[in-house]
Amino acid sequence: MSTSQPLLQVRGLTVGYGRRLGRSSPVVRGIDLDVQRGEVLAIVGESGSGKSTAVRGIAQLLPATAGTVRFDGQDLTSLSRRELRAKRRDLQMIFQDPYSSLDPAMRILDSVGEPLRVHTSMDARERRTTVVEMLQAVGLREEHADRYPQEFSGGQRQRIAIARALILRPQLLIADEAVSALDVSTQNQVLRLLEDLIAELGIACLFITHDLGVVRDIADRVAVMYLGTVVEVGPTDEVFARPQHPYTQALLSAALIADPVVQRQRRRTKLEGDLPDPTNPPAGCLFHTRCPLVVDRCRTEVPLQRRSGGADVACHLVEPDPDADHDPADPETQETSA
Amino acid sequence: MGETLLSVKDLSVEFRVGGSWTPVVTDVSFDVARGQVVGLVGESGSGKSVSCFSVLRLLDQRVGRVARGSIEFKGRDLVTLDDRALSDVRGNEIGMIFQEPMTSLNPAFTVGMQIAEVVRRHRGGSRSAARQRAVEVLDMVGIPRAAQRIHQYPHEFSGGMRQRVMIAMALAVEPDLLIADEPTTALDVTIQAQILDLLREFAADLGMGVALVTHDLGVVADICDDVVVMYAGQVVEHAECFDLFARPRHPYTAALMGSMPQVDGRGGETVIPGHPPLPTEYPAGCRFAPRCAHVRPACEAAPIPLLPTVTGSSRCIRVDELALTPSRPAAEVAP
Amino acid sequence: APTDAADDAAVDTSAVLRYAASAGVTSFDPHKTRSQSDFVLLNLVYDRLVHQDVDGRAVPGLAESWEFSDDMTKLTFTLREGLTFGDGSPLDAEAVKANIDRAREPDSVSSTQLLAIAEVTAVDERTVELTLNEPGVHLVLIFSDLAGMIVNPAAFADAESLATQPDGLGRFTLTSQEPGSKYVLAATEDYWDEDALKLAGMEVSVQLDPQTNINALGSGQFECILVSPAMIEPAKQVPDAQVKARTVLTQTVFYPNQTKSEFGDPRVRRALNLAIDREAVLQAAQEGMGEAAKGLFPEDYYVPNEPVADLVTHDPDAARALLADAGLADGFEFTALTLSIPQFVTTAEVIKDQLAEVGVTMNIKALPPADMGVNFLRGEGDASITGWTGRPDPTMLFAAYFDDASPLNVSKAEPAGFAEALEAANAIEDEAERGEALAEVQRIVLEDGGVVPLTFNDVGTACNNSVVGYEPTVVGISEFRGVGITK
Amino acid sequence: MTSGLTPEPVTRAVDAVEAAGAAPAGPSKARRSSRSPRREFLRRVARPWVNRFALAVLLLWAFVALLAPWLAPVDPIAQDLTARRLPPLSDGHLLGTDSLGRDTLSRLMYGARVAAQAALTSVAVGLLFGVPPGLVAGLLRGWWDAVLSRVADALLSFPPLLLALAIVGVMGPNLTNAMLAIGVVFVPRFYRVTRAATLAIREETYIEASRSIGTPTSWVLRHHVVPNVVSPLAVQISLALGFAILAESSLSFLGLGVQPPAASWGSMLAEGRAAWFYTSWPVIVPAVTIVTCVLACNVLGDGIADSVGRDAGKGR
Amino acid sequence: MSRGTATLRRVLPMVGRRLALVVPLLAIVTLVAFSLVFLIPGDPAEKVAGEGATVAQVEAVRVDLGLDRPVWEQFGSFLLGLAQGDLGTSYTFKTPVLDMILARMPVTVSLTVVALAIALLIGIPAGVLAGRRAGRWEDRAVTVGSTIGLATPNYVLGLLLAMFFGVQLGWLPAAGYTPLAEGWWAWLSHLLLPGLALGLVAAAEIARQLRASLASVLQQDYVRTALAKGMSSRTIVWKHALKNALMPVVTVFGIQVGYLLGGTAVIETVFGIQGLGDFAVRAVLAGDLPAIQGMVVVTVGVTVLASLAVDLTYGYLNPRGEMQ
Ligand SMILES: Nc1ncnc2c1ncn2[C@@H]1O[C@H](COP(=O)(O)OP(=O)(O)OP(=O)(O)O)[C@@H](O)[C@H]1O
Ligand SMILES: Nc1ncnc2c1ncn2[C@@H]1O[C@H](COP(=O)(O)OP(=O)(O)OP(=O)(O)O)[C@@H](O)[C@H]1O
Ligand SMILES: [Mg+2]
Ligand SMILES: [Mg+2]
Ligand code: NI
Repeated sequence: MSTSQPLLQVRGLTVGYGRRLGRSSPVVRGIDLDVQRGEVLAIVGESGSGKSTAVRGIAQLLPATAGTVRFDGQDLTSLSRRELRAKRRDLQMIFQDPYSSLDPAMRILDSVGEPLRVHTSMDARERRTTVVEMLQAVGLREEHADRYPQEFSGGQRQRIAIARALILRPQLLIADEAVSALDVSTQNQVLRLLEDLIAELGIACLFITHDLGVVRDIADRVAVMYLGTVVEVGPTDEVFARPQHPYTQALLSAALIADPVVQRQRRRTKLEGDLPDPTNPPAGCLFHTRCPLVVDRCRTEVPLQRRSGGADVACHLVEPDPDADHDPADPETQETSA
Repeated sequence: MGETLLSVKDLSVEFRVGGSWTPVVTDVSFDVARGQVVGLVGESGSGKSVSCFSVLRLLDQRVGRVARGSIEFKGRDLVTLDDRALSDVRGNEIGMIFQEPMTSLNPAFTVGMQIAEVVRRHRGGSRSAARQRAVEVLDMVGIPRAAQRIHQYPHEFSGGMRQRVMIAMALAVEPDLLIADEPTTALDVTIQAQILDLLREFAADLGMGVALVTHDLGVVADICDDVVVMYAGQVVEHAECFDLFARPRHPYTAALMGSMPQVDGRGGETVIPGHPPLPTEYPAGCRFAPRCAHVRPACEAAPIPLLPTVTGSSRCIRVDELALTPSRPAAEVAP
Repeated sequence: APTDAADDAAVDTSAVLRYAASAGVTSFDPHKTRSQSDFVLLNLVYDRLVHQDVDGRAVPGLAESWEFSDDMTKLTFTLREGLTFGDGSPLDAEAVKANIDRAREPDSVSSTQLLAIAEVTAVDERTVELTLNEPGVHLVLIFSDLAGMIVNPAAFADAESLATQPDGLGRFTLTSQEPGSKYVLAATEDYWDEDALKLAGMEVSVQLDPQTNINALGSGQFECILVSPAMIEPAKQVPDAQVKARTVLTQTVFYPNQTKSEFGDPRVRRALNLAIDREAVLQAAQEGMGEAAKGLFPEDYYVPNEPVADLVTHDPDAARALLADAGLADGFEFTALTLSIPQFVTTAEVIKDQLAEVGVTMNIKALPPADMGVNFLRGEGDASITGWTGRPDPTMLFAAYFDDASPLNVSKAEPAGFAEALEAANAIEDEAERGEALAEVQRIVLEDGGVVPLTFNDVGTACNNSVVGYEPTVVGISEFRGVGITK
Repeated sequence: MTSGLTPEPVTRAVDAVEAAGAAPAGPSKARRSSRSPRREFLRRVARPWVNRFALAVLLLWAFVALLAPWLAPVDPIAQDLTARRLPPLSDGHLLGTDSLGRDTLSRLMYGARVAAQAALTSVAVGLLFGVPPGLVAGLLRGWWDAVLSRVADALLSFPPLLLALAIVGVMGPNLTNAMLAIGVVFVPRFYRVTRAATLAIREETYIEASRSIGTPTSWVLRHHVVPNVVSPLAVQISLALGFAILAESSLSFLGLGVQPPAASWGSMLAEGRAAWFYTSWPVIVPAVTIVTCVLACNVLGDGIADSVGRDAGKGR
Repeated sequence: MSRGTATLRRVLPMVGRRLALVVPLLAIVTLVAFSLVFLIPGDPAEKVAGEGATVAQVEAVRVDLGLDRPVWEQFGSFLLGLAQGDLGTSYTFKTPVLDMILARMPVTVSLTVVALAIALLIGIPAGVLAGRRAGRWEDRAVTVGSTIGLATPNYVLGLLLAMFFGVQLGWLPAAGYTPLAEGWWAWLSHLLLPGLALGLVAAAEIARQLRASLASVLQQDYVRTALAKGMSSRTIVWKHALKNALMPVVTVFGIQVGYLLGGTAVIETVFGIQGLGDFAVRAVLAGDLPAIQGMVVVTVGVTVLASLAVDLTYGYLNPRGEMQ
């Protein structure tokens, strides 16, 4: 296996929510993503842009209507239920809501130990030892194992969730808004903990957030989602310094900097209106209804991703780099290059 | 700045916790003048909302009460005003918008009715005139096709739109003062930008005073003239906006700035250990002392008074000796 | 004729009497109905050939008179003159013949009572002659019952509508009904017996709950209500109302199925007759209203109970001896069905207690009236504790429960000598003499232990004080003849 | 990458956290020991005195029902026709006697057995036929849900007492049929509560979290759904017990329940009613008993609902 | 677009969806009603033929009732009859069941209406009072009252009311029914006591629900908004809060209709009112199968109609248009 082979390779993933009468309306449309081993990839986007849905599709918690999810060389969409269950030990998740992501009826010991019970044959004592070690790793103490989630603050719960996700030493951690619900000071505590742990264990991480500050803080690369599609993906510093897609530009310009001197001099790209209904999206470039730079072509033609200045951008107005030799949207190219 | 509209002095609020009255907010003071935007910042639970609600006496009287202090609005003390007169002030001279746009509108009535209602309550006039006004203000806050949308119900609006409806409702009778309790927290950044622009406009154009509650220093940096930083039910620092960011004079303010990651790469390096105390366990001395990197034994001995600074005040006994600096940009960011 | 006949001047002939009865009508076709209790309403809309006075003696009805031939082979009725049905057709011998013949058809409820009749002949307009194949004194009173109700023969064509629309010659005509719960009746114009009809109409409501009736009488919803023994005392306490009740032929009995449990042995059956303290039953279940049975007839009835005095008495020792004799010294166990009506349930409970004294275990199963009889006859349960409604003639009672051909005879067994004794009694016209003969039938039955008589009921009506002329009848069914309401 | 099961020390992270001074000792409100949510829940239920009182009343009656043969002062069907309709506190009869001179207290105690039996059996029937389909419908949704919910709706549109009446009317009056009939009334109600709770829990993140680590559906059902459905069901069960007692007494009052001479509170009432004009005690005693008992069930149900949260106890 | 048409546009599809649900529901109900046949122990024909009927008579009855035909055929004609509004003929009274039910319908409808009116007139003010003053003595009084009300069997209540007001005081008739045609007071006076006996329990339930929902609605953010707008507390409670608080109550109200209909069985017996409940008890006591089936079908029909009405009200109250 070559080292350039990404740990997670998502191609053309389309996911939707089933409606009562069998009609499934896609909410995530044909997205491509790569996560290399040891890398943190952040996904940002407005509420409703399909971040969580994409993640659910990747983790096979929702069936994909199209596309492939290659994880560690295997296409998860083609696995049987049993194979998939076994595969899950290498792919763990943390969720946004620290209050509902732990079963209130279970002790911390059992919640954190649940992956061990499902995936290993440890006996109760071994499990306890493992859980306690893991709890200590996230800064909790042994006696916390016998308590119930209700007795912990949001930040502590999120630590517990991290312990649970990392206890099996997965290869990939998916964190869906793992710090969004936390208070400023707690958020930073958890962020630092997470950063240290994944660095320590060499875990790759798919980090979903809507907070651009957090992205810059933790991510190696960033993917910007709009209305179920990835409009721009590239190295974080590159994208933040030179955003190419008009939506990325608008998003970044709307982010506030806690320094009035800087902030009050920033230009703001104004976006009109709200996100369109994701189940009934506009034709052509999905962003054209709000894009300040819209041209006629945008209204009819769907832009393909092109490589430009180190990032992949889906916009007609972006000129591709002349030396870009592959189209990341085409799995063939990816495969042959490996 | 214009005349002072609202003057909160030494406000203390108590809540009934397990049978006894516990002080939750102590000695909070701040002023809002015409055309001025005053920011109240602090982490969750620091008493920002409670302070705001006290102004209009919106606390549930069975569990919360103003224990001390005065709240003067245009010369009248709202704490002692009788109910009838107070309800004439509410919504009329002081408008209010809340943190949760999703739940702050009544789901059972149309948006138009909810706006028209406040117009008729305070301005009188016919039903159709009130409806006309509703269309006007909705238009003003940038809701397209306002004439049709007044017939719709809140659930047919997105979060950002609802917050705009709330603002429209508050502005329908052109109040002198607007109290906005975290109006953008639940919204996306692009929508947040729109709402902040709206507030800025109204403050400037109508000469309205705004008390803006937030936990986001970015919002403060963007729009506020004066800033009140709250921690554990107290004002820990009060300063003019630029001055605050240039030179924070309370360790908490500085730590807050350092712990918030910014898009330009600064922030995020400071970890404030532990978490804020609950009202029942406020320390006797400096309430931030247990988490403070600059703590001295004297900090924990006795309550710390607000000490005057150049543009405001700080509740730190080391205010003069500490040289706190905010972090500087660490990376390039698109302008 | 009513004893305290209403003073005509004081009676309001435009008044309507509202009466609370306990059962509705299952069919207005007297020949095809299957329920004895239908008689209450049917007698208001149908007159019978023979009527009864309050003491149960036959008095002229649609027949002015009747007589037996000396050899008891013929019974001749002479009809009242000038009566016409609603459609104008006259009451004549042909009509009566048609009725009696229809009542004799196998699917008629009365057919088994009329087996003594060989043939019916219409002699002339007013004379009907019955040819008998056995002595038939009992027939006279049988014709004062359902069998004697005369329907307009024109209605026979459509039996289905007859079931819901009566067409007779009674005091009242049905103007509207809610089947099963309310019947509104209007007085017939120019009714032949002026003394018997002093009302403009009646409204008969069927009430499920006797308690409610007393409340309703108290708050003025009814002029009269039916009262059963347990309600008599409470009804007396209703202000402005009076209770008129008497001990009637209606009785509570314990009726064993001889084909089940240990009841095939006459000693066992006789033992049960001796094991029961009827006075206690009377007190507990009927608040003492009625009589403890000393035989199958109440004390002042013309059939004497003396001959069975030693058979129907409380003697637990003798009962135990009889049981021991039958090899049941350790007792036995059986199940009795009873009606899910408080009086019967209580009766059963008391009996259960008393039988336990002689070592017999009785289980109780209470069923609604509609189920109980049917289930018992189908073979469920080993005995029934039930009510036997009063019948105008004793023969009807004997034939119904002890004749081996009767469908009501659950064991299909007949005591030896029963048929002969009954035939002998039916040949005697004189009441006192016939009473002696019937007493012999009774002795045969009770000697065999075919039934355990328990109590007779006090039954009657509680009426508010404006009601005059009401007298309870010995048969136990209120006919409201001559009843009026004062102005 | 290491794939061993033995955890490596993750020291740096620990150091980081410790350095940051985090890891507060549990929640700020210091608690001595940790209680399971179930225990915590019971404690919350048992806190208000009314709930404790209600619980005591029910336990008392349960105790009486269980031990009636030993507790009852006399045989409940033993008659004494010389001591009919005695008022309470009469010689040897604490609560007086009925029309047959039977001891009211003893009958009340044996009546408690009938009430308990009726309540428990009918609730068991309701649970047996209501809960599993509710879990299935809530968890699987789709077709199962559509079909089962329609059937439940249909059952639900039968007026409850009438349904019981019809079943008893057709199958014949006895306690077993009455209990079955009342149980049938509960089926759609339990179904609905279970389904609603399951649907709600299904949306909880912890279910998704559990699925994300690869737990099979049966595991999720057993370890996550069932334990969390219990509390909203407890509310319903408590209310159902009260309703069952009421319904059984109504059916017995109409003569469609227990067979004489056995005592049920409803039949005692019916008997007492027949004697109303002589004395009111035979009505008052069972009436008060029924009311307090049902009251206790309802109060407890409310108490549980309050402890579960605002939305749990709906759908009565 | 005016508000009226908007409401209509919202509610109409709901009616459609609701009606679409009613069809399978009624199908199941009829099936259940018909299956009651199979529950009968023994032979219905025997029962109808009556005590002492001969075998031939029983057979005649069997043919007469069509009980000799195969089950599916019986079900077919049951359905066919149902479609034509024919509920069969009562075994005991030889009268079309539908006629009997229709004759009694006005009685029970009157009783139910009076009971519901009483339930609302007592329940809503009590619930509002308690909800508004949650935690105070008014609330406690209402809560205690309604909890006791809910635990009291309605027949006991009926008994006491009849004895006290009917017989002891003689203020109101203790039994019977007078049609509305004979004067509204005569009509109402007969229904007040049974209506109270039935309605008080429903009132207790409504008060409880309303209390709970109003108390929680009054905690909602939008109530705070209204307060901040300067609305008077009367407007807030009776307009803003009540419309929201009534939603769960409306559902309860729908369920209460079913309970009331069931309750009439006992109450009509106790008050000697000859309505549907009384009819049901009679039918049950007599084992009159067609009557029982008819009763079941009709009452379920009424309940379904009631819940349809409830849904419409719900649709009006709740603009989201979700159904419960
Ligand atoms: N269970 C669901 N059923 C149907 N539609 C859903 C469901 N969950 C989400 N959606 C829809 O899918 C779209 C994308 O939702 P998703 O939760 O993936 O967005 P997100 O980017 O994660 O937003 P957020 O930042 O609010 O979490 C939204 O329009 C949402 O309404
Ligand atoms: N109804 C109440 N009863 C008891 N304590 C209360 C109540 N409402 C608020 N508090 C307490 O008052 C303190 C201040 O709360 P407040 O809502 O003002 O915080 P905040 O600064 O607005 O926080 P957030 O950012 O979460 O809105 C908190 O500790 C909270 O626990
Ligand atoms: Mg999300
Ligand atoms: Mg707040
Ligand atoms: Ni390779």
